[in-house]
Amino acid sequence: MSGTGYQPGEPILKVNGLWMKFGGVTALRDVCYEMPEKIIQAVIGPNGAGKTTLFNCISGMLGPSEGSIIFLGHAIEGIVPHRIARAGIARTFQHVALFKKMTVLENVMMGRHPRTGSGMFAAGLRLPGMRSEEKLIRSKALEYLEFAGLAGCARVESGTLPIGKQKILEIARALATEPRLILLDEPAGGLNMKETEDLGELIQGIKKLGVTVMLVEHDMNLIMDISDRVLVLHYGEVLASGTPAEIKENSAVIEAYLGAENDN
Amino acid sequence: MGRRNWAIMLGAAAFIGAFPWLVMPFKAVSHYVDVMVFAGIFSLVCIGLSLLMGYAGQISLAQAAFFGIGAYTSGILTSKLGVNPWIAMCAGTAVCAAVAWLVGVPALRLKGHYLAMATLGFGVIVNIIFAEEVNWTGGPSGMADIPYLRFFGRKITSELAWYYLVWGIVFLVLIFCFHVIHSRVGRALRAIHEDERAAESVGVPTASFKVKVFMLSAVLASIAGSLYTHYVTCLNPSSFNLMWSIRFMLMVMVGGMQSLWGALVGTVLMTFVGNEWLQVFAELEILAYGAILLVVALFLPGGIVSLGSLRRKKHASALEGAGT
Amino acid sequence: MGTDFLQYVISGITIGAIYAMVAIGYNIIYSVTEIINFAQGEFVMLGGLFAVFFAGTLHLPLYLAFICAVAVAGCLGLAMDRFIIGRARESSVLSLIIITIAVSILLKGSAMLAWGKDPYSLPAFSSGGPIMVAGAAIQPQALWITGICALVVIGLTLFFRKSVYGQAMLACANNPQAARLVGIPVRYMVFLSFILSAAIGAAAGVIITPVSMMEYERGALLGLKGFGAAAFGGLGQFFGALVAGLILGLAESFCAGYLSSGYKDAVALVLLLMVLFLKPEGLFGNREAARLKKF
Amino acid sequence: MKSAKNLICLAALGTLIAAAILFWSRGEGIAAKEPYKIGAVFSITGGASLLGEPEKKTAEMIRDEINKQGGIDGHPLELVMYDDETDPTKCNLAVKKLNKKDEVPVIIGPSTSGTSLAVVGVAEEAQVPLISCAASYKIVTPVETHKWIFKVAGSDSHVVGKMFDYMKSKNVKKIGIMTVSDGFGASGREELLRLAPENGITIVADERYGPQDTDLSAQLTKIRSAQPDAIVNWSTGPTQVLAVKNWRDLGMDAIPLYQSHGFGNLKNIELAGKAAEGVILPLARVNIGNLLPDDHPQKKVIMEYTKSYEERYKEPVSSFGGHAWDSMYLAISALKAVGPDPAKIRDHIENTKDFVGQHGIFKMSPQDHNGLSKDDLEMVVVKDGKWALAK
Repeated sequence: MSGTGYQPGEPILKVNGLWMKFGGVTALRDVCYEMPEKIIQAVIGPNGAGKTTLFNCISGMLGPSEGSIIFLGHAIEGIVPHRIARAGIARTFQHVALFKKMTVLENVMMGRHPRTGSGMFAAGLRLPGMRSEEKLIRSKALEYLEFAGLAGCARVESGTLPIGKQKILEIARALATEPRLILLDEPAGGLNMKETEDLGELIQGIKKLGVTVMLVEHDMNLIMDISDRVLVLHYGEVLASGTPAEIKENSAVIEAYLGAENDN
Repeated sequence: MGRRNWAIMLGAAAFIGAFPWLVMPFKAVSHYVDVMVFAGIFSLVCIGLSLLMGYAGQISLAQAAFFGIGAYTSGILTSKLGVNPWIAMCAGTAVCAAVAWLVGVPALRLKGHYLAMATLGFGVIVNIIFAEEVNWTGGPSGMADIPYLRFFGRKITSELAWYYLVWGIVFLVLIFCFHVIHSRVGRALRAIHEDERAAESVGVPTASFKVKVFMLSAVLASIAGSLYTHYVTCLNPSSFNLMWSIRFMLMVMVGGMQSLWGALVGTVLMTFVGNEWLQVFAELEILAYGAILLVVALFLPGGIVSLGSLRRKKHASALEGAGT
Repeated sequence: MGTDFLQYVISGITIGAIYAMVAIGYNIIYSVTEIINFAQGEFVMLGGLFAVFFAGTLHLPLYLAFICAVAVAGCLGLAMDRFIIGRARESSVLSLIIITIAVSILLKGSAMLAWGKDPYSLPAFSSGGPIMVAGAAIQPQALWITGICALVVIGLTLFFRKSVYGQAMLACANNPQAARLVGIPVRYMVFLSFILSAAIGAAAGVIITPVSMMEYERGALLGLKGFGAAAFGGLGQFFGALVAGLILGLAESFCAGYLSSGYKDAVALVLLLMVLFLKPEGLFGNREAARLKKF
Repeated sequence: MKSAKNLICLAALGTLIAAAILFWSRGEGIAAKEPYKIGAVFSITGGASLLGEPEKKTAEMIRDEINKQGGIDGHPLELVMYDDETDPTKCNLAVKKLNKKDEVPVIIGPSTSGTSLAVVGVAEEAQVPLISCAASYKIVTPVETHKWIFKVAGSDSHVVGKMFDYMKSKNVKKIGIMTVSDGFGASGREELLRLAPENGITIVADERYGPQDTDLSAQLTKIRSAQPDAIVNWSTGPTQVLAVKNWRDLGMDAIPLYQSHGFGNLKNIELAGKAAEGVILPLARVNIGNLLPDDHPQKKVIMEYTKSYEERYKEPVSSFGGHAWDSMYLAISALKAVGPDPAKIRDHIENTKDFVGQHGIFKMSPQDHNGLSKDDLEMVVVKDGKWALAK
């Protein structure tokens, strides 16, 4: 699933006529969208708008009812999540999904999984190839921890970290898979102001690495600050898309979303 | 594998090595060597089960069936077809791996009680086959006069030779499994146990890893079965029935699922409890056995090794990060 | 040929009714607590042996013995939850499996000490020889078994559809938190489920004893077959359990009759595996609902 | 390091227990002369507990009687008994323990063929005579590699032979057989299939069922449709009663039902009630002491055993208790003759001739480590809830 048939500059992700139905409920309704490479793409919309469902379809957690998802020139809809991770899409979860009993470092080492290949026998017999690979995994993981600013707590059991650091750790773990596209599901949820600011910097840092970021977020300030493009979903349909400034002015969005949000 | 585990390993190896010389001078406990041979054989099954249950978080009530498949493959190949026992042992592992793959692929999609029941059903079916295929297995009355294991042409008959053979294999397997745990594969297994969805999201093919570890546990059970066959030189379906699958699970549980040492301690302890120390209760033994299980499951879910200390848990986890 | 077929059907239905009742016992506890009670089979055994005790040792009339045996088993079920399972509500699935297995070992051991290892029998509920239908023999007890099984199924269906308690129990099954919020005493519903389940298991034990006798070791296999039926029909489905129980009974009977009697016990299990592999939620289970259950 | 400490603690505990056991075992045996030991392994619990239970009771009773009479030549008799729970592994360990820890010169048991086969190798290796109470011929053949093994239960070939002789006298040509799928049933089935042709009997139906089955109607129906002259059921435990009940309920009285010797327990008749009337089976004389003519050589030992067993335990004797009696007294007579020397005991048992036991008159030889024949059985029929000699 390398990028054959994909030219640099083309959209990294194309979603065509995507439908997702659960029994009688339609969570995504004919979603069409093309996303350029190396940007920060925000996805917003009220609760139940289908944002997380869209993420789940892209990351393979759900197979869409209809439609196609093209990533780097390849159709990926309905492919199992671990192969999508290997193809270059990483994700975080709305409710932190760390391996809580593992250390911080081990969590990030887990992220190296799709980029390494030693099997059970190589591991059990401690073959030289596996040993050097293990060293590489460790050093790479430490690099990503450094990048995320968590190097100080590498040996701590991850479940004991405060929630803010857990969110960052989850991002670091996702980055360690060397994705082309990273999906962040409400990364700022539960963070305080300072933490959110740091998160914003981290996300921009990720963009600088050349990784496309797609994030679902409710924190409008964060979105307006960092994102290059915004996609608005409403009842499973695309309501609008454009730069943050355009979206701010879009009357339909204000009516459907911002207005309701401002009441709070 | 951390320094700490190596230290325990050396200590355990020294103890196991010295054990026969500690008990043999005393007539009243001299047969403990025999008990330990069985404990060693069962340990192999339980180490595999510990990887499967404790690390990868998958329940199996079919381990006795794999134990039996290994045993019967060895028994049939050596006594009916005259195959060399060591080759038969390898054949047994191949058969077990194949069967485990066939069963594991559909079964491991199930979780919890359903997985328990699917493996249980499979185990009982295998046992019925052992009892029904009279021409091959000797049926319910069993198969006798299976040849002894030979080592460079010499029969292995003495208890001591068996003791060191079995425990030597146990330690080799332990080292292998510790290496697996402290590797990319082992981390992936623990990740599957903790959060399957997250494991998938970082590229772990969870289904295939579950099947692989299931196969590894089956292969270990098969080796144990082959050893059992040549040690007892007789096979009977009742050594591989559901009760034994439950016993294996309990051994792992009593010792503690969080660590391979738990499997080892639990197996040795329960083998002694079941064959030796509860004998004084005579008829009441079954009640004592049930009571022990209940107490462990209710009040000591982490098993005996968790008694060590709670600090150990954090410590071990930290060391797993540091271990090389 | 026709006669044989009829005979297989009759014995299949008789044993199938027993499986169905055991399966219903599993279902009741499962639907309220999501626990599979591996000790279910032991209640069947205890029901039979207590009936023997009341009828044979205390010389109570058979119907009284039946009621007493069922009541005693119900109390044991309550005690099991109150003193053992209740303490482990938050344990992992694995711990719960072990705990119920431990309970079954304890019950079996106690029964062995109390009654010894010999099988016991009860007189049939009604005297008289077998009824001959087209050359096939129907034992009167078989009619009792199917009749009581039918009564239990109808009774339970009414109980869950119409009565307040039944509705409350179902509510607990669907969403314990919500049930607690609307003021349903979830704890009592759990007690009730254990009592009911043990009592129905025991009733199955009493009615089968005149036909097949009962000894302390009988529980495990009946429990296993009953579970097969429960999973086959879809866990938590009463009607499913009934149909699945009958299918299993018939399949076993036909396998013994037309194929190999030695592999008869494997039939139920092969069916069970096939259902688990192909349609894990069971024949009558709901896939969406099965997905929601925590395992 | 905690685990290492735990291991050390465990070792210390083990040593302590060992020391304690050593101390206690020394404390026993107050009598003047060194006690003679007999090791015993029976399936007192588990699947074959119906066999092991009376065996245990009988062995204990005999020990008490012998000791009351002052032991064997003044040596008190010590019975070291273990329960194998009908589990081959446990049985194997128990026999090893008897050899190493208890150093018994002779072992009686185990109860079942499966568990017996699991210890043949152990007894051979340790060179200790073992007198099994199970029936399978595999236990004692070939004699060359089973030098130290004896058995006191008649082989199934004797039972089948006796049964077929009787059938021939009744002009039975076609039979349907149904056997339980455990060691007992499998062995019986093997002999039935093997001996039928040479006796001119055709087996028209061959059915099996599980030891815990609750209904045998299907098997019986299938047999009925094969139209045999007689049905043979071969099982132990509740299924044999079930066979009788189902046979009667299906109205198959016209086809006589033969049971194996496993049915030889009055409890079975009690459980089957009226249904058992007319059931025919070959039985060892231990079950029918009162039916024997007074001049029968076994009459005395059987009546004595029956009387004391029934007085002590308030239950009827069974074949299995009889096996324990035979093995116990074979061991005792050997101990009396040659003392506690395993090799001498072995030779003594091998040369035992005309030993009058519960199950027959044993004629051991280097070629035959069983010593019984089909003449040691009687055909009986259930009549008025009791045994009666079949004419």
